[in-house]
Amino acid sequence: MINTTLFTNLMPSLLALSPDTSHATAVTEVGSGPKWILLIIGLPMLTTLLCGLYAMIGNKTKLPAWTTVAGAAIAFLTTVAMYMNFDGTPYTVHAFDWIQIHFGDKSMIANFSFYIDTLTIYWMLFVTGLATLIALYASEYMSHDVGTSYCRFFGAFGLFVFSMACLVMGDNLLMLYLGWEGVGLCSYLLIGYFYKKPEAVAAAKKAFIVNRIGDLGLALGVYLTFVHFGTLEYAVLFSDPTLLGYIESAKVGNFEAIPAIAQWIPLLFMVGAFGKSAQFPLYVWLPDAMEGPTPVSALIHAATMVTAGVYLIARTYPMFLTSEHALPIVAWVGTITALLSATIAMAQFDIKRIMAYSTVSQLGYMFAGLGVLTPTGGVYHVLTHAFFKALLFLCCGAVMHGFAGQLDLRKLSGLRSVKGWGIVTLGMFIGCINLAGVPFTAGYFSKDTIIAEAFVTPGASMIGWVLLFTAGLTAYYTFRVFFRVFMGPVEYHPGEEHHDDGHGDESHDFHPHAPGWAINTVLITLTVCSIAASGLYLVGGNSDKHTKHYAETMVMSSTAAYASPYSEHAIHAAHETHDPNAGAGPRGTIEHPLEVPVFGGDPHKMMYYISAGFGVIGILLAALLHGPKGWQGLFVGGRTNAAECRMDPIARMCGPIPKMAENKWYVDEIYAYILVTPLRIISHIFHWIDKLLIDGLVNLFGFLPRLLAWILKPSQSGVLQGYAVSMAGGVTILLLVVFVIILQGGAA
Amino acid sequence: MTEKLAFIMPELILFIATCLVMITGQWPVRAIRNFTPWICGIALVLAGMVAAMTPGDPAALFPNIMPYAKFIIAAVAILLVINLSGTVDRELEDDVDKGKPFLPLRSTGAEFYAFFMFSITGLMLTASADDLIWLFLALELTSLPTYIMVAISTHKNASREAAVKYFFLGALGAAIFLYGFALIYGAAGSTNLSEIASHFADNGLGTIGLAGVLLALLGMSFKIAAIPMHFYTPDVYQGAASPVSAMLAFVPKTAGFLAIIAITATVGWNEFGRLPATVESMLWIMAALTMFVGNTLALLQSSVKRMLAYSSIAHSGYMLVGILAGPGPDGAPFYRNGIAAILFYLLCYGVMTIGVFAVLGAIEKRNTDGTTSEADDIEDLRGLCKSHPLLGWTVVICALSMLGFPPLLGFIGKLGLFSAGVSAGQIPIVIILGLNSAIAAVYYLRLVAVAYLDKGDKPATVATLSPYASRRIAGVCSAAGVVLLLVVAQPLIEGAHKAADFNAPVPHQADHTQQDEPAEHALADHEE
Amino acid sequence: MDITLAQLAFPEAVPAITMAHYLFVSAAMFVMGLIGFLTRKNMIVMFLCTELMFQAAGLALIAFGRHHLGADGQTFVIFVLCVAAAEAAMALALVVLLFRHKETLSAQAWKELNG
Amino acid sequence: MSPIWTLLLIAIPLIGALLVAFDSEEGAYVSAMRTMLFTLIPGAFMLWNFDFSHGAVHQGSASINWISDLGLKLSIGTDAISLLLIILTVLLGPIVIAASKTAIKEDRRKYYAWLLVLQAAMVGVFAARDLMLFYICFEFTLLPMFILIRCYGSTNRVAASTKFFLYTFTGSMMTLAGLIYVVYFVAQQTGMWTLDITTLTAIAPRMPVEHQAWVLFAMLAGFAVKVPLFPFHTWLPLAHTEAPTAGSVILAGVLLKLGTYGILRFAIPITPDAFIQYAPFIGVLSVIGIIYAGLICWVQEDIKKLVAYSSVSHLGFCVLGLAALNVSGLSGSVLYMLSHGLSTGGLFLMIGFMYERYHTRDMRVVGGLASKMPVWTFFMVFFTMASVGLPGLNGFPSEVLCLISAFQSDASWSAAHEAGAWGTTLGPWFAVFAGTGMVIAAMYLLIMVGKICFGPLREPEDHHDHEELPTDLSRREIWTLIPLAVACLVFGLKPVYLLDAISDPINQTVAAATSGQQLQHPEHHQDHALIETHSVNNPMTEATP
Repeated sequence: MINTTLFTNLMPSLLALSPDTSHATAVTEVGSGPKWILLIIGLPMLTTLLCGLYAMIGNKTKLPAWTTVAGAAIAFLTTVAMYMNFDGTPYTVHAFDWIQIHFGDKSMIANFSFYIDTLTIYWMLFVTGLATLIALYASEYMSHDVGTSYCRFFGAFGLFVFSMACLVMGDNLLMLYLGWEGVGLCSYLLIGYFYKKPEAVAAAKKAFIVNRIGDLGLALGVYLTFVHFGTLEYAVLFSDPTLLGYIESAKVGNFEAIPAIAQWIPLLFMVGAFGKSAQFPLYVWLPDAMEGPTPVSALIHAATMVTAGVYLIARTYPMFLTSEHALPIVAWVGTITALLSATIAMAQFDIKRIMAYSTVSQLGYMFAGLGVLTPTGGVYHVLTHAFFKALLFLCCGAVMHGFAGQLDLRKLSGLRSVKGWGIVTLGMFIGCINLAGVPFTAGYFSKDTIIAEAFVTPGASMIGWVLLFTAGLTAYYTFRVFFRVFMGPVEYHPGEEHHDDGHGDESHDFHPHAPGWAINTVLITLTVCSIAASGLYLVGGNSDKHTKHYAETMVMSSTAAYASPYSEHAIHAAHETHDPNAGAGPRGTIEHPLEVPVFGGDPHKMMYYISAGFGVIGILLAALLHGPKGWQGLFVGGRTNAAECRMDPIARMCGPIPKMAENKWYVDEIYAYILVTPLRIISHIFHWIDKLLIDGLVNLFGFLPRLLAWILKPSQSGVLQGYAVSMAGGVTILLLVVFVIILQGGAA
Repeated sequence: MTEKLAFIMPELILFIATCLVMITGQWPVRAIRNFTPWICGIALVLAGMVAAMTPGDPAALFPNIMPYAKFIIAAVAILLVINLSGTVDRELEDDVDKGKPFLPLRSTGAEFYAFFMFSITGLMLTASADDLIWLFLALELTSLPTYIMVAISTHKNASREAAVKYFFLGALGAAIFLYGFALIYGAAGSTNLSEIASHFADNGLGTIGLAGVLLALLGMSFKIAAIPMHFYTPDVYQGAASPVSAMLAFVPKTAGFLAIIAITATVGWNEFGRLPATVESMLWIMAALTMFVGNTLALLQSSVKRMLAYSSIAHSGYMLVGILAGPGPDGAPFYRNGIAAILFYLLCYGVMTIGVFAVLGAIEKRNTDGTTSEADDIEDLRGLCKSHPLLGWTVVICALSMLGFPPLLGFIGKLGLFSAGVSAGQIPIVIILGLNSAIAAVYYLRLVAVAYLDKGDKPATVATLSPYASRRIAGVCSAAGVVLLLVVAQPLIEGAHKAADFNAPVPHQADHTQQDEPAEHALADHEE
Repeated sequence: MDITLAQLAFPEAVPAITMAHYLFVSAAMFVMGLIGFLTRKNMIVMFLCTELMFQAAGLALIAFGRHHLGADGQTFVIFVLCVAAAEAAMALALVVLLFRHKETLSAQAWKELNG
Repeated sequence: MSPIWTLLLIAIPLIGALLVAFDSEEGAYVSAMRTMLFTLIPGAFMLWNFDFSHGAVHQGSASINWISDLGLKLSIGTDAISLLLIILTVLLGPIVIAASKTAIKEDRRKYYAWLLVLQAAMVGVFAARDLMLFYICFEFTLLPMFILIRCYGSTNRVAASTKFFLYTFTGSMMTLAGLIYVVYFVAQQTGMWTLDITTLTAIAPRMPVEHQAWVLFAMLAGFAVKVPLFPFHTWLPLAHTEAPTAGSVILAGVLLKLGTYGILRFAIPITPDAFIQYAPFIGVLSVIGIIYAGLICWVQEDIKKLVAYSSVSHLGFCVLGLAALNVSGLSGSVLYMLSHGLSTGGLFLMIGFMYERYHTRDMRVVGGLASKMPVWTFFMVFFTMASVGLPGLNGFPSEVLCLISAFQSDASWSAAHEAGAWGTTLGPWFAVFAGTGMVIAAMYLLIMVGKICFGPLREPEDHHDHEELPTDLSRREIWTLIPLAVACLVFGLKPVYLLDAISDPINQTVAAATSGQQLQHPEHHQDHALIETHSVNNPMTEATP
């Protein structure tokens, strides 16, 4: 279904607008960077160890939380400081040697050292920032099991920040892999936090194993990179003449010049990215991962870890350019994932799961963006999504926390009118409009960049349409949640609490306890951030990099500094530098600007209106079908209670489809049937082969002497004459043998 | 002729001792009777020392084999004496204790020790045999007494049955190799081994010669308990008292191998160190089958003596590899010299196997009715390391050594055979040897496990000590030997190597072309 | 002096009695002894058969000795006879011993030890 | 470095064994422990005095003639690789003793005495510079382990011990024949019957390749069984399951490594051409082993059997690295030899501690222990992650190197890049299929942890609380585990120490082994390692025509 030859007509004119592709060579000597940067790595690890210590001395206070918050905060400040005195040339910071082998005159070096460039900084800023906020949030959210588990939670939390930092900052692919596996471990530990719940354990296992499949791809890619390019370090790799040569030949579309191995590497990376970022077909683990505590879902499974795949592709973008099929596949897989999970999200009732599927869907957008040659769009969307999705999750968490684990949107309604839930409602609203792509929100801008590029990228307009449609669906299911849970008549039923905190299930006089100061602070902060994120679209341009906004600047001065000649970036550059030959490559040969008119205009402008339209339609639809009477439902809704709404009859009309969507199109079941069960059968077969055939053969050989003995035993009859006969017979036989040998001329 | 007396000094000493023993053995005075084994021991020590000093016979095919062979024979024979002493006349002596008079007619002590000494004498004579007649007589002198010893070793029918089987089949074997000798004599026209050898070297083994050699080898396979004449072994070992079985395991085997070495030496190994294809192929088959038959049948045994009998068959198979390898070219190093390997292995085997037999003799099974009877079933050894640690460890050490478990004595011996076989290019048979060691591991491990490791499901009837302290001593001595000989292995191996250097008969036409030529010319000149 | 097996097997009709005849007779004796030993149950007869085999060897020795015009053959035979005598004595002793415990001379009677 | 330390490492346990044997039944544990702790001192001195800058030189050499007619010498000496393996052995010593304190209730003297003897034998294997001394120690390790399993194992111990002994013994008999043939060949070439390993490895490669092939198979017969390489592995799960905890730990930690060590020290240097010729065959076997054993682990209910099969699967990586026969591969597999014992040994300890409390290994009966034994669970998860090959822990670097080596070893696209990295021809598919082992390992190990640690608590119904043992790990048990855990971390975070230490000997081995190929590959000629190896490694080349 993935038409990989789609972009072949694009690639020839692929233009590398990278003012500093040479930046990698400009790295000052390895390990030159200031050591204090290591705080970003060290502090989270330290907090982990401290939490372990607390657990050992049986601490029963919130100390672990404060330690972690402090650690993350300082890490964040350090990152900011790092950002502040970053002078544009990447550098590396050396911690200690890790793996080094030398053969002949070559050597394989993977040190514990860190590569700092704009992409790294960009990522670390929101990783550490969100980590700080969410740790603060968790300090209250997890308060009900203060004690060993509390330490366990924050220990894993700190370990996660550490691993994420290694993943993002590592200066070689093995370090990236270390972080990659590290975050996998942490997500395993945190999903399985409620280890008494079989579902939680199963989910954790599933997450780790599915990720491991992706990791295999990544690992093989890393090894191939080393085997082919002879290095693992970014600094060397991205300035490797071989690689640059490949890119040159990719620009003119002659992929025959690029060896197959080099083209395989990005495909393998891609598999890894799909695993970690929950793309089709490896996305199945993410929804189940919601078994973990909500802060975990917010931080790991919405904001940071799942964007590692995007980071990987962005980081190794040059290598992706050298493959004929990698980027198209990325684009299509992203698109399909976006659509598929959006459809599933529409039919879910568990609001946290809805958010989970929307995460998968948004990640799909990011991949599509990377695939249609706008790393800028993808990376920008990462940032905006990080904020508003974290916000949304934390709001859901607040609801879950306050209503004894109730997450079913059919059992909650009109929370905005419940006392003490204003901030939550506000946060939820801001998050929803971002996610729905309401005009002038951050989500709106970042999404548009991607869709627009999809339209201008020749052959990818189909992707554009699908993404647009998905945008509509997104708006619908987002506001479906909002209208049903926060608007309308006040009505709520407490959920059955799985982790035993103070208030059990007394449904008659159930008092939801409103979020406390910590949660509220965090929500407010995130709300502000989400709004502010849209501002980043307007500021931070950089004229000599021909960039218009912050994210673009950050990307365009990193290793991902590539863009399609049709991209807004390219055109902008063309306008700024008025010569038609701005940048290098064949673009100069084409006459004037490369605007591809879509709907009779520059798509980058048009898209503002179109996608906004889709968004609004989606919201109105949600209001109509799920909204309550009156202004709360934008005067179109008609819902009077929590349970039923106008959607239900329509759903019934649609026959089995909603059911199938609610059951995630049975993807898990299909996997179970086509993968797990056969493997298990094979394993059993192997087990039996091992028992019967192989061990059987061994035992048979062990038995042969005994068999021979049983055959020979009668010869020892104990009868004198019998012995005599055997002896005489033996003598005769031996003599005959010799006689035969003589006849055959064996005799000397 | 008299100069040959120098070679048989040890035998003469033993002979004198034998005469003494015959008298003291049934002396009315208990003390003197009890002194009899001491006489044997002293004589053996003397004989051993003399043997170590006696010169080699430069004319013989193996000029230096005598001193070494006789020395190890004496050494092992001392163990045997310790082990054998007091085997017979037990009831008689008990009666004497009860005050009954000593009846010389009922006593068998004298002949028992005398026969033992005769047998050892014969064995030593085999070592120094340089003539077919001598060889024949020596072999018979070695084996005839053992028939009687088996018969009188106990008062059970088993011993008599063992004796009759042993005797009749022995006679059959003797007849066969005697006929072989006759044919060899017929082919070579001389009974002197060196002359036979040079005759064969000159004008090849004729048909008759070949037939003679083959028949002789087949006949002597009875003595070493090898295919096709091994059938008697388990029955005889089981029937005889364990000290006698121990003796049977060493004495006739050694005699047989010395004889086989002598006979194959007359045929000679060619410049590639190979026997004539005919002889080689027959010995090859014998070796392979012997190992397999011995080891596999041993797996089924619950009687330790039978097990050891089969293992003795298997060990003959191992040693035949050495015959196949042969002494190698002139001045071949030890690792190439199969004969040296055999001579060393004979010593190792004697020590190891006597150890286990001695322990078997040193304990008795306690029956349910309170009486005790000879320990033979493997269950009787259960938990021996707990009940009688010294004896138990003797079994463990000797069994492991027989299994060829490094670094014990058996392993060193086997190493010699391995290296000789490999360097003689006999790799297939060496691999068979390896496989068989693995098979053998099964039943030796059973010995180890029973004696040392396994508790056993039912409360095992712990064996009691038998009244023969000497056997305990013999056992412990041989166990000590297995360990201590490792330290002095180097001189022993050197000795074996020296003993096994083979002065191959040079074909006459060959040495015509050699340095004798000018001398004859000179002679011729004188006459003219 | 080289006598091939073929000559042994098919002695052409010759006036004089040659080496081959002696050997043939001795071989015949040997085989008869062997067959007797294998077939007869009576221990004494069995022993006599071994004696027959011994004497076959003796005959061969004498013939060879004559053929080589040497005394070795005869000497050997003397010794063989002595050994045979010794064995005979032992055989009788054994047979008597056994007969005392089982009233039979059959070799089949003794087969407790087996396996 | 003076040989005295090595000698002490062999002597102290033997003396200690005697003392223990004649000690009281109660004092056995203490005196055994004391002895093992004593061995740490010479071990430390060895490590301290070893000159790693000449890691390939055998230091602390000493030699006594034993049976010169058979060339038997008692000659010892350690290069970097054997030194590290010896240190590993010495470190495991006290741990296994400590692990047996409560597990072994009767016949303590015999138990500890044989453990000490085993210790001496294992050190002997690694320290031996004389072929027969190596073989003697190699074989001798069988007996103590046989006794440990036979006397202190669980229900099916007799069958397990017998199979273990016979299978390995049969194999090593073939090995003996092969080795003796090598010695004979060298004797023909040089005119002297020597068992000195250096000489042998210098001369033996002159064997024609078809002889080499036979010798190689003879050696593999012994070593592959020991490793164990598929399909010669069936003794291992049985032996592991039945053995006492200490036995399993030593088996996984050191004894299995004897096989790979043998391949590294004998098969590769003595028969390089044949090894290169048959490397794909060996590689295929190891890859099959990785996947096959991994999948079998998945369906095990007996947790100990699961871990046992997992070490079959893991050792597959080790052999794969050897089969690649390039620097990264050999480094990887030596690293694997060192690190596999820690994680798998740790797992066996965990299982042992659980078994002492619940007397079952069936994961259907017992599970969900996290709520009852948090500390135990922590270590369990830790060692599991180490086995999974989590970066930062010991399993990872070796696994990476082994897989990379498989890629590299395909000359067609690697020779251009790594001089001297070129080995046999395995190629990418080996790496890809072996790589699936990572996924499978994660699968079965996490399923194991999920069953045994997490989920609702399951205990055998007849389970009454442990008599002398606390519910969770006792202090002694924790201190048994901590050294292993620390070692896992150190190996995972600073493998560079080990890699630097072993790089000399490995470069030499590779250069010597692939020198035949190097000649065909002119670009490898300027490889300095190669040239110096020729001078260092072949003293005999000038001596003999």
